[in-house]
Amino acid sequence: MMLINFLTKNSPVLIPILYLSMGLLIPVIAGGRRHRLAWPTIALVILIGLSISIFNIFAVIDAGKPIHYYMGEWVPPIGIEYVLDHLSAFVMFVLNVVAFLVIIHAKDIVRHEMPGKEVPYYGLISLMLAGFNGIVVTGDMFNLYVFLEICSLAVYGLIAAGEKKSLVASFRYLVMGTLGACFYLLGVGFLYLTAGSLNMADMKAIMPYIYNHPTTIIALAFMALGMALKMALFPLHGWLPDSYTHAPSTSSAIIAPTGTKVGSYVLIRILFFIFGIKFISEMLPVAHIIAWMGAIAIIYGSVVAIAQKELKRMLAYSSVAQVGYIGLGIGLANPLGLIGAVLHILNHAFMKACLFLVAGNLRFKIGHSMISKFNHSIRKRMPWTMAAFTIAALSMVGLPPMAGFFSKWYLVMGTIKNSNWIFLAVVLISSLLNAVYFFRVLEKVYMKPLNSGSPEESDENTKPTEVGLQMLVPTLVLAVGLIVIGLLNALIVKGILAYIVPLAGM
Amino acid sequence: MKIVNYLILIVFGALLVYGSAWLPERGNPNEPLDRELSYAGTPGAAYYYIKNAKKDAYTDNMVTVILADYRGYDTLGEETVIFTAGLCCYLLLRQRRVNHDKKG
Amino acid sequence: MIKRDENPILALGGRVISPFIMLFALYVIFHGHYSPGGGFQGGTMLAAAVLLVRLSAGSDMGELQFKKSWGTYLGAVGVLIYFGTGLVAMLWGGNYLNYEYLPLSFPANENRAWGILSIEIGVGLAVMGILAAIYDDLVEGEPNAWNA
Amino acid sequence: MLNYTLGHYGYWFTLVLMMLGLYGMLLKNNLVKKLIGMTIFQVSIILFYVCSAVKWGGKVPVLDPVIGAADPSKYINPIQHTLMLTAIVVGVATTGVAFALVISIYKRYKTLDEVVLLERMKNDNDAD
Repeated sequence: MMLINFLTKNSPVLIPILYLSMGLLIPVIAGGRRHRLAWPTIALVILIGLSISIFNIFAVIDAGKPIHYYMGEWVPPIGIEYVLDHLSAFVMFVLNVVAFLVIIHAKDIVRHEMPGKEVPYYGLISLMLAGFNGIVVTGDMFNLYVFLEICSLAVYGLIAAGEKKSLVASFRYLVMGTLGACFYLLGVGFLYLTAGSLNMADMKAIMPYIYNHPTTIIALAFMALGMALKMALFPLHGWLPDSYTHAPSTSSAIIAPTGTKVGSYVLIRILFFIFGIKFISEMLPVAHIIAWMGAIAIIYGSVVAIAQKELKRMLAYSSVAQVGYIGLGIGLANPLGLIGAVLHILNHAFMKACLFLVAGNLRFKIGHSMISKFNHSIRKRMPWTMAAFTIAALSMVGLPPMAGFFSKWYLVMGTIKNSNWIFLAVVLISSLLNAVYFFRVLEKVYMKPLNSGSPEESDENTKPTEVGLQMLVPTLVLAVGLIVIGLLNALIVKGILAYIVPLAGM
Repeated sequence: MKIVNYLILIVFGALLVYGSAWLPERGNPNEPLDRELSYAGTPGAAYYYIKNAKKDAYTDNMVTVILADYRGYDTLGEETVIFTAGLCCYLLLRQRRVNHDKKG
Repeated sequence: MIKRDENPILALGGRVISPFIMLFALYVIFHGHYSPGGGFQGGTMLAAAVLLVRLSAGSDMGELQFKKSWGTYLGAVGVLIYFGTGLVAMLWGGNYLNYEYLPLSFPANENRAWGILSIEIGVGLAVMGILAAIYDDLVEGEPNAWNA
Repeated sequence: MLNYTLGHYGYWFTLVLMMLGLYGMLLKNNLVKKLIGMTIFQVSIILFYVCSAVKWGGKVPVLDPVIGAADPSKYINPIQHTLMLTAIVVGVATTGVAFALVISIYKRYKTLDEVVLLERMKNDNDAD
């Protein structure tokens, strides 16, 4: 009973401080010779975090309105507040569930790829999750910057731990990411000097009074620019493909589904929850620009992905395209587009995590993930992994029972509502392009009969060498999750996402 | 590529000059960030801090009070940032201490 | 390695000045309530004192003063002091970081002053430990063959 | 006009610094020079905040028993100073990680010039 009381009172703050403290404690608990303790600790911690995030969702649905938590009991314009509303509870749940599955998968592969580095690696993962969750739940603009830097620094480290070229990729990401964070900070500065407040809700209340002020426009421009850099929206995506390609398998599997999503989440917060929909469509057509950038990103990312020879690099460019969908949904600035964007955050997190786990499995067992070297023996050697890949690929293309179809459906409805036929065409064409680059892989794996007599089909090469259960189960859970999300999508939209629309002032 | 970068630089500069021309005057205590109440009628943070820091926390230095109490959570984040940097350097650079001992 | 000439003035001077810097750093931390100063500033000076010995008298001498392996642990301990102060307040019934609820028998505002002092110490230790650890890691990762 | 200049000249200097920093980040080839640009950019933002905190005739935000806390216009705005203490630490941390990366890159490729670096990475590709 006391535990329940404690939980209900403090639930918004528990997840960030849990990860934060464990990030500090892992080097202490697992220091020296006890490095084998690192993985069980982090898995347990993320399990607890996941349970609390599920509890949070029910708490928010029960309350029916945002839950506020005041740090040190200082009421907002004075202190920092945490806001748990439907949007943040939902995104938090997505982050934690993906992180949990990826970490279950990570045990052997991290030991294989980074022997002797497990302790700082898992510590950084914990700190990265603290940063992500803190960003999602905070209601203060400067606090957001601090947590943005926590997760960014952790991500630079996680990427740089990879193969040979990861260092340069990470350095480039560091320069771009710092630039983005600085732009954000500059935007907050302009806004603070104009309005005199750092709290998001307070800022929204002040917004009508500084509506015509030029500095407000500049602030919006800088903040949106910074976040577009962080979420890798089209012309600013330069850091993304290299980072995701050369990072360790676990890092790409955990960063690709979560990192860019948090950027888009912050963009939603800035555009709809600070500036409001009227400002972003009248004073500075930021929404319009973002929608166009998203549309270009969808086409560009898909086309470039077709030309890639390496599976992880192809997935990275496909991430650029998928971020484009989210940008497009945000930029439509109507309820259907917003629902589509938020639903796509969930779907894309599951799809990308599943695909990157498949790439990790392939690297672990076959030793490479070059598409050109794929052949049909893989389907014999790793039947379950390839089944998961197929489901995720079909979902990316957008076939009806899978999750990917429904977010695209909402986006399509949104474009129709705005009667913007170019965007409609873009979404439809992109499905075709997605089909091209995924079926290219599927064709190599499935389309040739076995035993055609070539030397590579000796018994050696076609013996089943499926990965262990610990790596297989998370991959399959994610794949099955895609179907389940697809079937339950009406429930998700009605139960949670529909509440976001009035909160965003639409 | 260089031309694009110069272009970015010029656009950025133009934005900054345009924005800064309209910033509130420095040194004027009647600007919105120093007022008792903001435009919307919510309490202004700076005004409140200066007035009540001593009363609330029994400490003369207002910056300390804000840093550690009113906005203490930021400072916790700040410490975590620097700890993250430490862990990053550990991950990237630290050789296994076992080898180190053998050498010495 | 870069060749280093033994210079007695540097080696001795650094070792003599270092404790005084530390003393002043402690003053900066503990007097942060009444004058400009505080945990971060003091912690940086503590780290500077440690690094001064390492730079002037070499790593071996620095090891005697502050062991390489301590840095990360000290940093974790420092942040945990901060974190723990907030957590204690939370477990005793307040919100996170509400020092009013710390189990001390003072009036509320003095409780806050003590809470602030506790976290300033935590910040100081954390900054000192981590800055020293970063320096050590950078030196350890430095390529050995600069002239090659 | 004089008032306007007095009220804004501080910002202009920080703008010049920002442009310098951005120039270093975007147009320099050497990785360390890029980092120097990055640091200048961060510091210029810190200066931007701090110089907006001033009040003519205001004192440092430490309570002076002679003046008392009755009139807040006697003290300069303490918020920006607090925020920038945090931002300074963030900057230090970023620089630390960046130098760790630079050292690792130098160890691996024996160069810090971006053009040469790209060439050597390309050669690696061919070797694979």
